[in-house]
Amino acid sequence: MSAYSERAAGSPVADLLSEHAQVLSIAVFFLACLMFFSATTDTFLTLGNILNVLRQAAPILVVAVAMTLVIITGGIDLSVGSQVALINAVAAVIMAMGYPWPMVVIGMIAFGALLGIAQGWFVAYQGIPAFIVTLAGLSILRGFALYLTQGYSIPIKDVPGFFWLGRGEFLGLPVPAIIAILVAVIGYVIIAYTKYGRQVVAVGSNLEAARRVGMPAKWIVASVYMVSGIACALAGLLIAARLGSGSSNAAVGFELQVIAAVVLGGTSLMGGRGSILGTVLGTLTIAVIGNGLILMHISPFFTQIVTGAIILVAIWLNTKIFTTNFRFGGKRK
Amino acid sequence: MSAYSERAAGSPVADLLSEHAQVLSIAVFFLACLMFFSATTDTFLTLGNILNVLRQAAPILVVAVAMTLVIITGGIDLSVGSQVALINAVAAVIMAMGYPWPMVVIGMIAFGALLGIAQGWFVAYQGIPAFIVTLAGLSILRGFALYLTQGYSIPIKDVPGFFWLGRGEFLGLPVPAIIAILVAVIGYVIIAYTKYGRQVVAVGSNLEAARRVGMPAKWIVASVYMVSGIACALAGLLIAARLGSGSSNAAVGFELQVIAAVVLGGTSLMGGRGSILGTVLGTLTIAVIGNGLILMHISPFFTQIVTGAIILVAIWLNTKIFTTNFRFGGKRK
Amino acid sequence: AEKTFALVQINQQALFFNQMNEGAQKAADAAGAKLVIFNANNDPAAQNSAIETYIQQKVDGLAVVAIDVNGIMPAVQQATAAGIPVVAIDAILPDGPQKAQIGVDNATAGADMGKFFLDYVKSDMGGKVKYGVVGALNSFIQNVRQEGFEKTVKGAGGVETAGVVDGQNIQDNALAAAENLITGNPDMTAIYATGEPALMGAIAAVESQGKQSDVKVFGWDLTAQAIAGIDAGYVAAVIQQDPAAMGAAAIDALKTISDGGSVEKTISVPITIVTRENVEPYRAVFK
Amino acid sequence: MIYDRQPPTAVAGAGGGNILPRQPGEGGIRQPRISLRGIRKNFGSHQALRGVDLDIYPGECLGLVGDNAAGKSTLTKIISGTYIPDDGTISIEGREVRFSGPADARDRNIEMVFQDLSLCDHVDVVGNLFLGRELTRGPFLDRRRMEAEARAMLDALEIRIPRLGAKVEKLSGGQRQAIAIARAASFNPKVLIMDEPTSALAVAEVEAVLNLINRVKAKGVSVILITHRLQDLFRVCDRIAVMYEGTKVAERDIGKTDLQDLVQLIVGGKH
Amino acid sequence: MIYDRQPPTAVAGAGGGNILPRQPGEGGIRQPRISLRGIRKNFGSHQALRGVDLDIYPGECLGLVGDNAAGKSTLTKIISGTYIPDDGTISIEGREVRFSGPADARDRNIEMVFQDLSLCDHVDVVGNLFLGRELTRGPFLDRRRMEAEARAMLDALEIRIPRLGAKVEKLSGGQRQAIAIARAASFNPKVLIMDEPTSALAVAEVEAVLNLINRVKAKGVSVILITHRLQDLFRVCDRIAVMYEGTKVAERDIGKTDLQDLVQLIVGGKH
Ligand SMILES: Nc1ncnc2c1ncn2[C@@H]1O[C@H](COP(=O)(O)OP(=O)(O)OP(=O)(O)O)[C@@H](O)[C@H]1O
Ligand SMILES: Nc1ncnc2c1ncn2[C@@H]1O[C@H](COP(=O)(O)OP(=O)(O)OP(=O)(O)O)[C@@H](O)[C@H]1O
Ligand SMILES: [Mg+2]
Ligand SMILES: [Mg+2]
Repeated sequence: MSAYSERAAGSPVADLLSEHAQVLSIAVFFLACLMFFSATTDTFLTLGNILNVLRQAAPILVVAVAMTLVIITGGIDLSVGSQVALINAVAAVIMAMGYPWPMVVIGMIAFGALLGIAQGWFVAYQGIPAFIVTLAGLSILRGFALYLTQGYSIPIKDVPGFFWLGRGEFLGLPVPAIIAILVAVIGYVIIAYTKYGRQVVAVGSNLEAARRVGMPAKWIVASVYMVSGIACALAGLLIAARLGSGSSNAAVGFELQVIAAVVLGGTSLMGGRGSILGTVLGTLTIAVIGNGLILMHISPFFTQIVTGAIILVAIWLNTKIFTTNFRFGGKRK
Repeated sequence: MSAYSERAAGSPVADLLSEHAQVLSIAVFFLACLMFFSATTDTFLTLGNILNVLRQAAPILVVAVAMTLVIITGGIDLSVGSQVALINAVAAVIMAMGYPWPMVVIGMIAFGALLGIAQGWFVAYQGIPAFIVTLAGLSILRGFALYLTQGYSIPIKDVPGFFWLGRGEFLGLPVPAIIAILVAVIGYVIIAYTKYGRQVVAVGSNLEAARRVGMPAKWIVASVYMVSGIACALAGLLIAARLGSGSSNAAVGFELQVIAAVVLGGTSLMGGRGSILGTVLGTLTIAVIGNGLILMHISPFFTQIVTGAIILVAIWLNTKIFTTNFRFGGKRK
Repeated sequence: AEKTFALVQINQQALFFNQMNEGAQKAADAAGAKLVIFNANNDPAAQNSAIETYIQQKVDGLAVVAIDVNGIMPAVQQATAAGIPVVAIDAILPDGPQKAQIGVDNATAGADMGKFFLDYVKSDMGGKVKYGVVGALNSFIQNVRQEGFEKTVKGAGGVETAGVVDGQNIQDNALAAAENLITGNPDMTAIYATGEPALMGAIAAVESQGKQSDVKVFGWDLTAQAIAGIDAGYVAAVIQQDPAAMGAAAIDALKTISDGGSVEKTISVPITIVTRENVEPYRAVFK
Repeated sequence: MIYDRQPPTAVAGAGGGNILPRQPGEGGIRQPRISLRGIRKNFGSHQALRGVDLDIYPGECLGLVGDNAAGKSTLTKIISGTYIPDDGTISIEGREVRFSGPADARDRNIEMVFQDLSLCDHVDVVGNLFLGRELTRGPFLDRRRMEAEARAMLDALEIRIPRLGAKVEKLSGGQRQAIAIARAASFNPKVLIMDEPTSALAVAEVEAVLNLINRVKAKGVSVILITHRLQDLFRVCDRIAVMYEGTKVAERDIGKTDLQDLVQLIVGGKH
Repeated sequence: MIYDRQPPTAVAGAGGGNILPRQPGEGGIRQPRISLRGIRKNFGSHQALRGVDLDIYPGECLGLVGDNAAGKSTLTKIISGTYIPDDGTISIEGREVRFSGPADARDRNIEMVFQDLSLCDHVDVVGNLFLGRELTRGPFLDRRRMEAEARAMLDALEIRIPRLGAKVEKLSGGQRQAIAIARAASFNPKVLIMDEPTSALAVAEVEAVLNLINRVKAKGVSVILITHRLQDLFRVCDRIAVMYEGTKVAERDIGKTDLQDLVQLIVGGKH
């Protein structure tokens, strides 16, 4: 009985599974949705429709990737919808003045970075809760967009190059989708493989520890809001290019959609833990459900009910299945 | 130099100040708002206007008190606006059927508790993040309200007793304000003086520790959502009584207002720390700013900008003043 | 002394409301009165709060664009009791003490559009149509417009429906919903959009799906994009209201009442169904 | 003592050293207060415990020692209901029990000082001492009485905490640990588990804790003491169990071992 | 050694016992690597430190002892830049410095093992070891090299951690502590502050840490060791400073004191 034996080395697969349970769970659910809608509607699995979903999901995905970083640091950015609207409106106004569109794109991205860093400064260097700063941002920036457009939607005319960003195709894929995928890949690489990504996780996991090992903790916190601002600028431009207009009415309620996508993907609002892959799956899941329900001709009065219920029940089932499985696996060994 | 002397006992006032810095800070800001609007407008300091503000703030205050409990446990309830709308709509529908209003009131409060506990069950017993559960709730419950009313508003007619709840006065105070103050006092007593309040704080501070000392941690987490549901029912009834109608459009964006009031009052979204007094001040501050800006005839294009900016700058100044003061006080001793 | 009138608005995200505000402002300037505007951001309780505040401030008249037509009534009664005249714009209030109802009868206008639609189908689309609706279920007024339209066209020969989608009165949501409506119903040949964001979304969706030659769009509220669509031919008709006239009429009515005069109980502001034929004068407005 | 309920394994099962339990003051064979058999616990693929048998008798102090990550904390957390074992049985006074959570264990007067202390940072000192055991008058907290009793609880551990109303997050490491110990020891436990209770304590406070252990032992409480300060074991323990990589490898009567022997048992030098 | 920069206080200032600092291998008076004068720190109304002077010399290990809440952790956190003192000066090699945060101290090769460890629970073992010092190839983490070096860092402390890719939240108390020690000791510190580094370690690991201290000392590193295991002090320290209620009450050369003496100094029995 009392032999000095070492523990058997654990199976790496089991560890992998248990570490990525939440991403797996949303992946399973996403596949289930795909299968369900493929089976129940004719149109769902057509190329045109899938490209549609991708194009629609692109702005949300772009911002959700940045939001993942923000939430990993333990923060939140409620102002994304307003930032998108403001960028969208400003871009249209400036283009209406006749500036060339590539300049506008670059200018807007810089503007987005500025908006983000301004909020980040309050959060990181002034220690005001992110929720308050960005809630104020939500109100202020939407107000500016409103003031700027005076409620008009400002048409963008005759800039095919710009429209291509929102409506074009490249290698058979919609350009917005390509941009979004690119952003997601960059986000994934940043989180998983770069020093900056490690710093973001460290700050979210234990801000004080990060500070103590000499990380520029405040700058890192501030920077994620800048990233979010840049992403909002991209999303705002994509929406402007798609709609061919700028309006203060754009992206109302966007923040909740984005945060929902991120949280659905397994990123913890408490900070320290997050996954870009999860975010991508979360975003696509929400987009697919929205698309599928329309294809199924669900009465619009039910769409909200059904969307909410599906998400809740799905997460619930997944939690059940995955936890039980693991406990089971554990027991048998 | 090396005498074994004991440390001097600290001044209790300094400790009190530093422990309640956030509540003090919002209190100072609230007073500043009061003074500013009294000086700049004639009407602000009239009795009628003040009663108005109280009446208007009542539903938010009722829900904010409950939300404080939810946030102290480290949770969040995004569905409050939808719960209010659903209760509001259902109450109108049932009253239109001719049921007596006291029965409706009791029934609605039970219904609110049910809605809350259902969400609480998912959060506490199924371990699904509160953000997801209540976001799904937001969508589902608003959907039901919409479906029930088909997008129309349902008039409530000839129930003076019920209307009294929303519009009446008692001892010169508006009835909704009395109800809200009562709720706030109860909330304060619960948090500060009861065993249940202690359990709520403990669960939010360290869920695992609470579980380990044998507290019914899950039940406590679930219960705060029930409290929130009951508060929503009250608020929904107050709104229905005030407007004399039930509509699925009621309380749009309510959740952000409520959470803003709570966070402004110094309650931490990370859980464990919160103050009902702060919540009351936060709610009143937001209500006063809204009222004051109308009285000052600020152009509606600017209201959003100004509201957001005031809140941000105020919190910022307060953080500055209070932190510096303390460091100062410390240095001088 | 200078009179102060208050206009309690729904939101400012749509051009419609802003043009109404402008019209009211112009009329107020002309009448030598001061106008204050409150934006409720779609929150019905906020409208009541604002009215209560204005009562405290003893304004000389109130114009309201109600979100919740029943819910606004207590505040309207309170104002009347305080001796402040109230007129309603656009959304039709139930019977009450308000002095006048100004604006378009959305149900009738929806029905007019329905008739125009049926004629158009007969004359230009070979008598057969499958149409979908991009609505805003959270807007009472737009629900009325939808109902007025659908009552008229339902049951008419050759008319088939592809269902309703909800754009939530936000143009990017409306765009996604309209796109999904189009892909979900490849044989759909017409869209009816009940408001400005919905129409913007529908137009952008038709363009992004390359359905300009297959789908005709009908809707409410002109914008520059809508005019471009009319020129391109796939936007068949847009109901254009005259919000500036509504705003002006409301202020004029308030002025008359507060000066001791009286006004008609219903002041109607006509709509125009804008098509390729009569679009010309609107180009100047939407540039 | 209820002899007829005693399971047959209770005597023969004791671990590696196969020492009979001490029977202070009695002629017969004593029934263990708690008896573990074949306890296993996996975390994912990691086998934290690989089948552990252990008996704890009333009025004795069992020292639990072992290398880091041997599984000591995991084992004691199972006794206190914090973890549910994957396999194996727990019997209390001869009866098999199944804990569904820490509340069950606490109901049976099993108290534990956790290695990570398990304090609520946002609650004050008094509140932490009475956590889960709040004194009330009706629904209200009886603050006055709790404060008075808290003072007494802390004095017994010779710890200086000037303000009992301070939040525990602001206290020093040793003060925090003292609070955790006071909390576990003060409510008449029958089984008191202490997972490295003295790691952050200064000399005088360590003495106080060792005295406390001897005091409660004398009252018949079973104590399990996990510590890496091996000298302390000889001051309070009656028996020592040694763990290695998730198994119990030895058990020694305190009289029959010494520091040298223990060190060798722990590092695995003496197979 | 730059004598002309040496402040006049550097010699006379040493604490209560008034012992001259040890001067290993040199005839002259050595300049302290770090020298604190009149350090004060208040938290709200609580005076955590009430004016502390302290010198640390190169190549020596200073033991810092004292009762719980005496202010040991607070003092060392000030040296590591974690807290900013309310009053008093810090000099490094004769020059007065002002830290605006831990990054400044780390830039001057001051490393600290914190009592609460300061690990990022959601980062894996390797990541925690290299926290703030990530090895990179371009902007990317050089995982392979970090993993290889991590193994070597941990082996020096004789700690067993099977999976270096595991998140540290899942590790045992001792494993976590070993990671914190390895992190601080591995990057060529000039000053190494250890706040109760061995509190959760088992026998063999404690030995390893003591050996480590002796090794780095020999390389000229200044070590500050806070511990409540007084015997350990005699194995590695050259000098011992005793704190009491926020002041330094005594300083002893290791040869001129013993356990008994220290205990009395700590509890305040010998004024
Ligand atoms: N919650 C958990 N999840 C995953 N692994 C765990 C968990 N808790 C403990 N372990 C693992 O189980 C093993 C035993 O841990 P345990 O804490 O019981 O050790 P210990 O004997 O108390 O060590 P120490 O003396 O260092 O405190 C360790 O390898 C640890 O990594
Ligand atoms: N962040 C803080 N806020 C308020 N008070 C604090 C803070 N940190 C420490 N203190 C107080 O300062 C005093 C000294 O604490 P410190 O942690 O330095 O003690 P210590 O000597 O390290 O004790 P131990 O041996 O228990 O670790 C204690 O009374 C503690 O309550
Ligand atoms: Mg342990
Ligand atoms: Mg300490």
